[in-house]
Formats: sequence, C-alpha cells, structure tokens
Amino acid sequence: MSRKPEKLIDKKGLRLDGRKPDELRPIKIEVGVLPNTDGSAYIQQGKNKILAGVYGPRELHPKHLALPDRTVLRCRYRMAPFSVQERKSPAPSRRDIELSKVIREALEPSVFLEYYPRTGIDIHIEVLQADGGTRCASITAASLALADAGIPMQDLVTACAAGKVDNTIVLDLMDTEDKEGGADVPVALMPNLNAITLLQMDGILSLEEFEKAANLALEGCRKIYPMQKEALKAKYVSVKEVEE
Amino acid sequence: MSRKPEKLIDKKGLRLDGRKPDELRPIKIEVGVLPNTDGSAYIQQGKNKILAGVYGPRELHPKHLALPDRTVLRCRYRMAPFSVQERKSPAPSRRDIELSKVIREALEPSVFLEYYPRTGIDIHIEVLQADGGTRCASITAASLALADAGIPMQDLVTACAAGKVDNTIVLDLMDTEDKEGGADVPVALMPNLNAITLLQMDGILSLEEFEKAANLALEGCRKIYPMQKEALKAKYVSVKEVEE
Amino acid sequence: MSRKPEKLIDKKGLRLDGRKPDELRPIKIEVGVLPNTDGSAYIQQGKNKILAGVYGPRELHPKHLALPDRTVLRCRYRMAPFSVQERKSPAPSRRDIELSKVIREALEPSVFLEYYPRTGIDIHIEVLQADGGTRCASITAASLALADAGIPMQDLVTACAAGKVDNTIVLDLMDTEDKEGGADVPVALMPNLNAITLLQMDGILSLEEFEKAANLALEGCRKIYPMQKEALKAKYVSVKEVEE
Amino acid sequence: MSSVIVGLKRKQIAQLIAKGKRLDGRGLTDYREIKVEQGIIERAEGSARVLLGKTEVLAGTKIEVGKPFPDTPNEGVLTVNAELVPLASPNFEPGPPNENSIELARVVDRGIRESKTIDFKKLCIKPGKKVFVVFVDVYVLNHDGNLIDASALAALAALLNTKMSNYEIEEDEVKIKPGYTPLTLTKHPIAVTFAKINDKLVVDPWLEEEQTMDTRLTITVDDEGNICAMQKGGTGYFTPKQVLEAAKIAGEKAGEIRKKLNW
Amino acid sequence: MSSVIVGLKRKQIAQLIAKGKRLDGRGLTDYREIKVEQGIIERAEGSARVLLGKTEVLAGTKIEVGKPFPDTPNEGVLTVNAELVPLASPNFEPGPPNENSIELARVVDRGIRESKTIDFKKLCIKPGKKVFVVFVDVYVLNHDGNLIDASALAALAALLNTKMSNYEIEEDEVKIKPGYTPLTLTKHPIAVTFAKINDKLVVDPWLEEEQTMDTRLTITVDDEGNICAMQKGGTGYFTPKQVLEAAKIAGEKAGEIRKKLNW
Amino acid sequence: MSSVIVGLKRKQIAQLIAKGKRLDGRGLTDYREIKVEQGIIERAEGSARVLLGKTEVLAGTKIEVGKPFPDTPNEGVLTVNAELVPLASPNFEPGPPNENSIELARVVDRGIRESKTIDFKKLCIKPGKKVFVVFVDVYVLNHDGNLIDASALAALAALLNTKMSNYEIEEDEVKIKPGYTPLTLTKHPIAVTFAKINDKLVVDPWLEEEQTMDTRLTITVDDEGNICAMQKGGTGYFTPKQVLEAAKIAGEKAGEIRKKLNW
Repeated sequence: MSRKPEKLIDKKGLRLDGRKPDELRPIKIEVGVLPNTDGSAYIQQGKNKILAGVYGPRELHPKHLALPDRTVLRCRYRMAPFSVQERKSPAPSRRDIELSKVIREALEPSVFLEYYPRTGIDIHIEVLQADGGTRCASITAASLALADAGIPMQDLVTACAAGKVDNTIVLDLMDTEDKEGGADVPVALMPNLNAITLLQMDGILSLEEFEKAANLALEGCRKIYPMQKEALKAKYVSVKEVEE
Repeated sequence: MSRKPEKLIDKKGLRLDGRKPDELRPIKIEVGVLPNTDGSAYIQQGKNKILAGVYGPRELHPKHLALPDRTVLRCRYRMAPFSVQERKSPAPSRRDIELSKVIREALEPSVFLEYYPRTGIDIHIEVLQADGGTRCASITAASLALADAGIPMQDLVTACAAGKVDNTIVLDLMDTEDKEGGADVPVALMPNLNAITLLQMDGILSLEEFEKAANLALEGCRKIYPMQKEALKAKYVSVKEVEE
Repeated sequence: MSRKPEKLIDKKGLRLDGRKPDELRPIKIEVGVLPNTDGSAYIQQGKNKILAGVYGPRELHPKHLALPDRTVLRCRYRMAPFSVQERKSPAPSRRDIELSKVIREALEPSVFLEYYPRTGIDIHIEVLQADGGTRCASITAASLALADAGIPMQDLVTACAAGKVDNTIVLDLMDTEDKEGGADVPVALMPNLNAITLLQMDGILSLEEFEKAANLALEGCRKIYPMQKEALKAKYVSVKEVEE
Repeated sequence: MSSVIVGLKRKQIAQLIAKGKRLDGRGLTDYREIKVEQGIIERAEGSARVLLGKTEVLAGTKIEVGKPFPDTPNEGVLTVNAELVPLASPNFEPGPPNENSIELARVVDRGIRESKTIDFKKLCIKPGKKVFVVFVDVYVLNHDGNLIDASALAALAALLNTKMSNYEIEEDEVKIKPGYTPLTLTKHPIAVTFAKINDKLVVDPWLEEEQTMDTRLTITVDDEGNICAMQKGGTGYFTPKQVLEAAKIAGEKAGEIRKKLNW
Repeated sequence: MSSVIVGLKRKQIAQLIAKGKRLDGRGLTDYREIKVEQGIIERAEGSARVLLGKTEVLAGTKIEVGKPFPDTPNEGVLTVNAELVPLASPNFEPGPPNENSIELARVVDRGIRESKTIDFKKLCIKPGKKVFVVFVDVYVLNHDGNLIDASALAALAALLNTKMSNYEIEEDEVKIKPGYTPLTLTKHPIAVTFAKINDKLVVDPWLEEEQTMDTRLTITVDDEGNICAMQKGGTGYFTPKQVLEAAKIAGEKAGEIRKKLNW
Repeated sequence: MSSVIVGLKRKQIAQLIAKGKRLDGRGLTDYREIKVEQGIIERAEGSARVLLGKTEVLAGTKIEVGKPFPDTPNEGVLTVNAELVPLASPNFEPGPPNENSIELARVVDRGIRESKTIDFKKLCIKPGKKVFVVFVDVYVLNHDGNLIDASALAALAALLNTKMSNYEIEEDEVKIKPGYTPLTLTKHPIAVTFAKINDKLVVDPWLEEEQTMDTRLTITVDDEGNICAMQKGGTGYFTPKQVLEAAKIAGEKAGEIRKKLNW
C-alpha cells in the first residue's frame, strides 16, 4: 500500500535513502550463526535480512542422485511469508525455483566438487526480510556459509547489483528503486579470478549503459569482498578466543 | 445452516438430546466387519459412524522406512466428504493430519512393537458420519481392529471426551455441544494400566473444572471398556459358532 | 464463445462441414516425425492435430515397476493449453488420466509384451489442436509410433468414432457434432483380427441405433487402416531413398 | 495370491465357464444378491449403501452453491468422485485418486449425466453466476469385484434419496427456508458389467473372476432400454458379435434390476 | 547420534533426573533463559524473535482482507502456519508441512484462539463477505528442544507487536488511510511443556532430553490461571496424577513467565 | 551418450572451435536456419511454429478475462508457461514444471515484458478488478539445443499473430462482438544465446555443443539495440570482457534476425 515516489534521485543527485549513486547500502555480515548447520552466515544489506546455512558434504538422499566423480550441490532459496509487503505463500513460487537455480550456478564454479565424490552439499537460504537485491545478498552469505562449513573453494563468491534509476546508473538497488527504476543487473563475481558466475538483467539499457552498470556492479562486488573476508576472520578469531 | 440453540442444558439439567451430564451417548460396536482387512471394527456413538481397519504386520513400503528392532505403526484418519455439514474435500486437511498423529500416538503405547521387527502395521480410519468426538470413537474402534488383527497388546485403548457446556461439566459431547460449548477434553486410557495415552483440550477451564472434566472422561472410558470387550467376545463367539 | 448451430444436418442430408453422414474428415498421417523418439507419428483428422511418440523398450524408472515376464506399457495423453477454446491448464485433468488409461488398454492387446521382459515402453501423445475424436486419432497415431519404433505387434490398431446427430447416425464426429449431437461411440479395432480394443459411448442410443453406429465406426476404422499402412510405407520408402 | 495359484484358479474358472457354470454357483448372466439401504448418513443430503454380494459401496450426496461451466451457464453441475478406500482392499493405496478411481467416477458420472437423469436446468440460480452443484461421493468399503455396477447403483440410490433444503433468492444470495424438497430424477440408469473369460461373457464378475478375466465391458441402460454409456476396460478385446450380444443382455439385466428395486 | 550414544545419554539423563537434577544444571521445573525481541521485521505488521536457551523462533504477522468461515460470518480469521526451516536442524527436510509442523502450528493456534486473546468480532468488515485475516507465520530457526513453548511465545509476542493500517470502507472496498492502530489483545496465553523421563516430569525439555523422553505434555494457561489448550505428544503415557501435577505447575510457570516479560 | 564418447566429442568440438570452426560447419557467430510458420493452431488466439535447425518449438496464445496484480491495477497480465514435452527428448521427464522449464519460461517472459512489447494498459477492463490475461504457452517439440532463442522467437511470432475478439463492456461483463482486432506489439525483442566452450564464445549452440559447453549466456535485444534481458546459465563463468563482447555480438545478431524475418 506504499505510494510510489515521484522522483528516485533528488536535485543533489542523492537517492531516496540519501545514498550517492555509487554507494552501497550499509552491510552487516556474521559467520557461524546457526549451531545446527555445518556452516552458516547472516547478512543485512539495507533492510534485507538473510540467513544461509550449509549441510555437507554428507550422504545424499535419495541415493540414486549421487555422482561417482563429484559432490552434488543443491540450493534452496525461500522467502519467509512475512518478508514482503503482501504475504508470500510458503509454497515455492516459480521465482523461488529460478533463483535457487541461478544461485546454485553462481556458487558452483567456486567449489572443488571433485573432492567429495558420491556426496551432497545442501545450501539453504531463508530471506527473513526482502528489500531488493536478495539474490545477490544471498550469494554473498551462502558463499561464506560454504567457507564456514570447511568446503574447499577456489575463491569466495561476492554478488551485487547495479541498475538504472531516473536515467542514472546506480549501485545496489533497494526495493523501490528495483520496482520503479529502469533496469537491474545483478552480478556475482569470484574477485580473485575476475570470473562472473551470475549475470542477469531486466529493464532497458543501451550497450553503453549496460557496460557502465556491469562495471559498477563489479566494483560493488570488490567493495563487499573484504567485508566477507573480515566476517570470516571475525568468526575464527572469536572461536580461537573461546578456545584459548 | 443449522440455527444455534439458546441453551445447551435445560431447566431439568438435561442436555439437548435428553442425556444427563454424566451420560454417554448410545454406543454400538461391532468387530470384524471388513472381510479384506486383517482386523476391523465399526463404532456408532451417537450419530458418529466410524470404520477402522488394520493391515499387518506386513512388509513395509517403501522399504527404507522399516526399523530393525520393531514394527512401524502408521495411522490414517479421514472423513468422508458427506460426513459433515459442509462437504469436506477428499484431500487430507491439516486437522486430518494432526488427528492421524495423535490417534497413532494414543494406540502405540498399547502395542508390543518389538514383536515384529522390519514390518509395518497400517491403521485406516474412515469417519462416515461425524457428530463430535470422532477422535475418541476412532481410537476405541481402532484398538479393537488391532486386537481383531491379532496384534499383541498390553491392554485395549478406550477413549472418551468430557467438557463444559453452559457451565456444567458433561460427558461425551456431541457436535453442537462441542461447537457451542465452553471446553472439550478428549482422553484415551489403557484402563488396566491407568495410563493416559491421549490428552488434548480446547476451551477454557479452571484447574478445578479441568480436574473434574478429566475424571469424568476417564470414567467414560471405564464405561466403554466393557463394551469393547463384549464386542470382541461377540465376534469370536460367532466365529466359533460358525466353525462348530 | 461460438454460437450453437440450429441444425447439424441440412436439408440435403449434409453435415456442417459438407460431409455425408458416412464420410470421414480429411486425414493426413505422417510417420517418423520426431527425431529424438524411438518412433513417432503425426495425424491431422479434420482440425485435430496430434503427435504421438514412443520411447522403448528401455529400462524402467522407477525400477520396482518392472515385470519379470513382460514389458510395461505406459501411456500419457495430454492436451496443449492452446488446443481448445478455453485455455486448458497444463496440469493433467481427470479426463486426461482416463483417456491415457483407455488408450493404453486399446493399444496393449496389439503388442507382444512378453518379448521384452523387465523393460518399459512409454507412449506420449500431445494433442496440439482438438476438434472432436482426439482419443481415436491418438490411437491411430500411437499405433503407428509403436510400429515405427520397431515394437513387434500382431496388428495395427485403428480407431474411429460414430454417433448420432439430428437423429442421423454419422461417422467421425467433429467437435460441434460431438458437443451438440446425441451420442458418440469411439471404437478401436485391430482390423485383421476383427478385435475391438476400445469401446466407449455416451449419449442416448437405442439398441438398433447402437448397432448401426458401432458398425459404421468399424467401417471407418477399416477405411483408415490402409491410410495407416500407406503412411508407414511412405516413411520406409523415403528412408530407403535417403539411404540409396 | 501367488501367480501359480492365480494360474490354477484361472484354469478352474475357465473350465467351469466353458460348461456354463461359475465358481460361486451362479449362471453366466446371474447377478449376485443386491441389497440397497437408503438414508443411512443423516448429515448427507442423500445417501445409500449397496451390497452386491460382498462388494460394499456407500454413496452420499451434498448440494452446494457454485459456478456453472462456461458452456452451460443455465445448468447446475454434477460432480462425481470415487474413493477406493484402503479399508476395501489390501491393494488400494492411500493417496490422491489414481486412474482406477478416476475411471470409476467418470463411468458412474456418464451414466447419470448422459441419461439426463437430473434436470440440470432446475438447478440454476442465476444464469452464468450461481447454480447448485450436486456432489456424489462414492466410497468403496469392500472390494469383491464389479465396483462399477455397485457404485452406479449406490450413486443412483443416493440421488433418489436426496432432499434439498428449501430456499429463496434474496439480493442474489441463497437463503435457506424451512423444509426440504426431494431432488426429482427422471431416469434410473443401470450399469451392467461383463467380464470376458476364455472368450465367454459373464455378468457381474466377482473378485476372483476379475483377477482372471481378459477384459471388461460396462453398458449402462436407461428405463426405455436405451444405452446411455459404455466403457471397455482392461487389456483384452471383444469381437463385434460379443459387443452386440452384451448390449442385448444388458438391457434385460437392467430391466430385472430396476424391477427388483421398484425403480 | 548413534543409538549406543543415545542409550548412554538416556541413562545419564534419567539418573540425574532421579536425583532432581538435569544435564544442563537446571532444576526439574526451571525454564532456560528466555529472550524476546520485538519488531525486527519492519515489513511485517508485527514480528518477534524468541530465544529459549539456544532454541530460536521468529514469528511474523500479516493482515489481509479475506473471507470469513461460513459458520462465523461476523468474525475475522486467524491462520497460524509453522515452518520447520531446514536451517534449524539437519533432521528437518525441505518440503510441504509434515505432521510435526502441522501439530506445532495447530497447538500454537489453539492456545491463541481458545483463550480468546484476539477479539475476532472487531476484525469483521462486511458480515459473511469480508473480514481481516491475521496470518501468524512461525519460523523455527534453531531447534534445541521445546519448539512449542518457544513458538507460542514468539507468536504472542508478534501479535502484541502488530499494528494494522488505518482504513475506511468505501463502496465495500477497504481503503488504507494514514496511520496505524495496534491490534488489541486481551489475554496472554503461555504454553508450558513437560517431558516425562523415567516417570518424572521436567519442564521446558531441551533437545537431548527430548531425544530420550517417553512422552510430552503441553498445557497452555491464560492470565487468570485457566487452562485453554492441552496437547499430549509422543508415544508414551501419563498417569492421571501426573496430568494434574503438570496442570498445577503449568499455572505457576505461566505466571512467572508473564511476570518476567511484563505481559 | 556414454561419458567416454562425451569426452571425445568435447575434445573434437573444442579443437574445432579453437580454429574458428564448428562440427556442423557453421562459423562461430552463425545461427542455424530459422523457419517461422504462423497461425497453424486455429483454436488459439495466435500461434507459431519455429524451427531453429532441428530444434522445434510451438507457441500458442490464449486471452482470457482475469484479475490484475495488486501492484499494477491498471494493467493486463502476461503469463508465459513452457512445457518440455517428453516427445522432445528422452531426457525430458513427464511431470510438473521443473527448474529448467521454469527458467525457460521466465527468460522468455522477461524478454517480452521488459522490452515493453505489449501495451498492458490497453488490456485493462476495469481497474483493480478485471483485465485481459495473455497466456503464452511454449511447447518444445524437439530439442536439438538452444531452446531459449527458439522459444523466444516462437512466443514473439505467436503474439504477432494474435487476434483478440472484439468486445464491449455491459454491466461490468465482457460481451464478445463479431470480428477480431490484432494485438498491437511495439517491439520485437530477440534472444541471442552464447555458449562458452574452451574459453571461446559460439552463437546458437546446438545439442552436442550444449552437452560440452562450460556455461551459457542469453542476451535479449530490442529494435533499438537496447538490451532488455540477460541470463547466465550453467555452472561455469565468463570474464567481464567476454560479457561485453557477447553484448555487442547479440545486438548485431538480433538485427540480422529481425531483418530476415521482416520484423
């Protein structure tokens, strides 16, 4: 029932929440938050609140899905019924199913799958509150959950979107910008390898605008990457402190 | 479309169907009514008409559900579409699923599960007409169906509800009393062991009222118990007569 | 939204599409149209447009369905959402499920099931456009798809309906005749064996009318049979031509 | 039953039938005993329990307000549903309707619908918007063969027993008034099922015959002797001559049953 | 855990309880620490996160316009749903609700409904046509035992935190106006769960106790000390005396919790 | 195919591509032959069959009256559904849509929706209450690779072929009048899919290339050369340079296809 804003960028070039076009929302990341999982992470990005957890490598059920030469990565992205404006039915939507697929495919290139043949790794993502860009924040958190579970990886995967709003290319769109804006380009990156593992786009962008948006999104990923590493370190420091 | 009655207890202290507060509805029980099952029973309690049947112990499908040290008891409670005022969809409701669980848990303590490892016992309950108190009548019938199937048990399980209606604690609530009354306490008992295997409650009762209602329900169970044994005996007498 | 015609047979005794009562609609049959199947056929009968394809004999999934002494024939009849006036939901309807069953049972008597123990044969039928008589046209096509897949059979199965329209017994009812007419009798025949493998009826027919309609439908099958054989031959001639 | 026993049974049944006899003593075109009990489910608008030998079927009707189909905006709706209740046979699995229960429901449905037993025009409340929906729920309680005929009888008996609440229309809403009016039926369609065993037809097959039969044919006949529905089932075939023979017998059997039940 | 370890643990827990002690140091009727945090999901009409020891439950409410039930045309609707999120335990399978999550939701629902915590009459917009539907979604985020009590607390805390948009009715349509009004609750039903282990009752069982318990009893108590819901779970039994003992303790515990939380 | 054969095939394809060649003789950015046939399903409001080499897709449209989404009360609704029909490949299982058919439908949907090809405002009948719903059903009939491009072409061709019945509004009801009006489309979005094989990009991968590719990128381009949808699929990755290279080629290819089809 929220009214649509007339302008998404004000005269000073600032966005509805006061950010500059190339500014990320405040991000808070915590690793190792769910005691019953093998690895987990929590991310707040703007008003997004997302939990990711990992089980595995472990025996696969049903068994006939197991592969002789590598582990099977599965991913399940879901939104809590209260996470969005209109209550979401708990049954998986078509969007949930597509996002589960692209998130899995964004994470898979980072994992050494062949280390654990005949096993499975399950990634569960729960969006507790959604505010635009949940798929990117989910990837950022899920990659940390994999690391927290001790899964060997070539690199972390970091994700961020850029897009177009009132004819300006902006970073990290929040919900209103996503819905009322002109385009959204979510990107996932393995920063050390400069490898793009997720790329989607909707809206309308010229080739030049797309290039600008893609580069801005990659820049966003590179800003988030150190926060991921920091969060990972924080967990192991605190674990070490507890152990000492 | 039935109108709500103004009073559930009249000036003489009698209920809508003329019963006294501590009076059971007329009960008719028959054992061995379904030739294709391994054991079965039919109960009429007021206008409740319920069939219970048992298959097993038999091989479990799917096999991976089997347990090495005991039989697996399964229970399925369903209501016929025409059993209630508004047609019930044949798909299982959440209530059906909860009741299947609590009925199974009410019967399980009576069965020597460890006698038949790696097998399964299936209890099917079909409510053909519902008139309040179907879960209790179902337990009473299903326990007899288990006995009829020759499953070794420590005791029969007998069930009955008590509750509050117009500020009076009454036994064995019928549909209108259940819906318009103040509270309902269904109880299942293994009478010889004085063991309560089902206990639920909804409505509002003070601690004293609850104690009174629970005791009345237990009394009801103890009144029904001999009828169960009578019905079991009747079947085997008639079988013997046929054999002679 | 089509208006109902007042008369289905005009003064000259001709039908809405100009056919005589005992006349088939134009039929076009093609065999071997789907490269990824083991056998396939396409049929146009009036405005019906139907594809049938066969996979097998091949390993059955799930394996526990396999039979030690014969192959398992499965059949799936579906209508495309755009094949009918009101969009059909892609989920299988009760009609889809019944028709899948009767079509399978119409084809099964023609197949030497015992030649391929422990295997399965899957028949998939897709109605791309429906115009009355889809089950018969589906059988005609599916039998050819089985033959194209090299499945050993005693005979082809050919199907055709007859029925009553404005008190006249007519052959091969189209959609409007089926809906507005008085009766419909779909029949499937193994012509060489004079064996009826599908027979259904709805509407109202006297015994005499039924006999007349059944005989007309059988006559229809016998007219379609040579077209089936022609289509089969055409494929193998063209294959031979390609090979030479 | 093991496949060896089935084989022996099949041989025995076939040999008897060749001599015009059946394992349970019936003649080839004899029905088992039919018992019909109506009105046993008071909560339902109509109900009936049918015993056909040991086969037992309970049917109940419910009438609710619903929407008409787009192509028949002036007509009420009939919905027949059949449940193969697990109690009725160790081979009936719990779960959503499978092809057998769907076929059963649809054959029963067609017999009632095609014979024009119910005057659907009378069940229209507001054309295109609101009509009465008649639900017939068929509950198979014991399976000893020939579920179609038993279910068709139970459905018809339940409909004959159906009383609708009186009502009036107020501002497009249905208001219930006191009293009931029976649903008027104009026909009594009877389903007659044949099994083909060893190239012979028998009427009303029981379970052991069904387990050994080649194929099955149901013919539903109305009060005037017209055929209003047919359904071949099973994986065998019939000759054209057998079909016509069956159609003739079905008319006779339907008449006998209707007479016996005073319908 | 392997069954050998479970066996040892069971013995250890039972021996301690026989001495009136518990593995985590609590007394038999002590609750673990309870933390309640409200309003953490801004998108929801109300929300709360409850920690009961390490058990963590998040509940959120949503209010939408819907239809009343036919038998209560003047009352709003309460819908409680519980998700056993796979993150919360390696034993929680993804998929549609199973008997455990359905039982959990229904026990939480009954506690709120039967205690008349919500005045459903106030949630009626147009009798028989339009009412407000209050959705309470319970999300179990970490399972360390006693999900029922934690979920009931989270659901109640979320309801206490719920604000409805102001609205007016224009031509039978709900129009949202500026501002919010809190949902008024009249009661604070508290669920108190007991495990029976080796014939002794303990309050608020944690995961290891649940794995070894014989059976479970939940008693929900309102502000006046009245019982408004009960649910026995698990495959064991209680004696009548144990039930009455539990009912008495439940009243005391509910009072303590209500006091602690200032409800 | 056995994994050994796949391995050999992969090597062969990769070696060829390194030399700028492909197994079927095409250049790296060549499309297979495209054939479009419109109007072949007379029952549908619009239809088209597309052959992309041996890949065959049939799309049909249906237009019905439905409800708008709450957040766009003045706009009609587009619903794209894709069926991976079992006939099209031995690897397509019957059953409800899986992640592959859902992704396919959603990528096709986004191309049409985001390019603003359809003027949804014109499909509003009564704001917030009644709008036209355009169903596009994509039926994959033969799978020989690159289903996205073929499906997007078929969906667009079917929409271009779509005629709506004329109608008038009477008492809030849609009444059909004689005659038809074509659905007006303002754009022709073309999906261009790349496979990355051995670090090289090829356009319009066929089945054997898909079986050996590392990853996939689809870029949908409108008539002005703007990008309106993108979708990376598969478990590999792209470098930023490859993405920009693909975006440029996609614009050229889309123009060529549009020209060839006179769109």
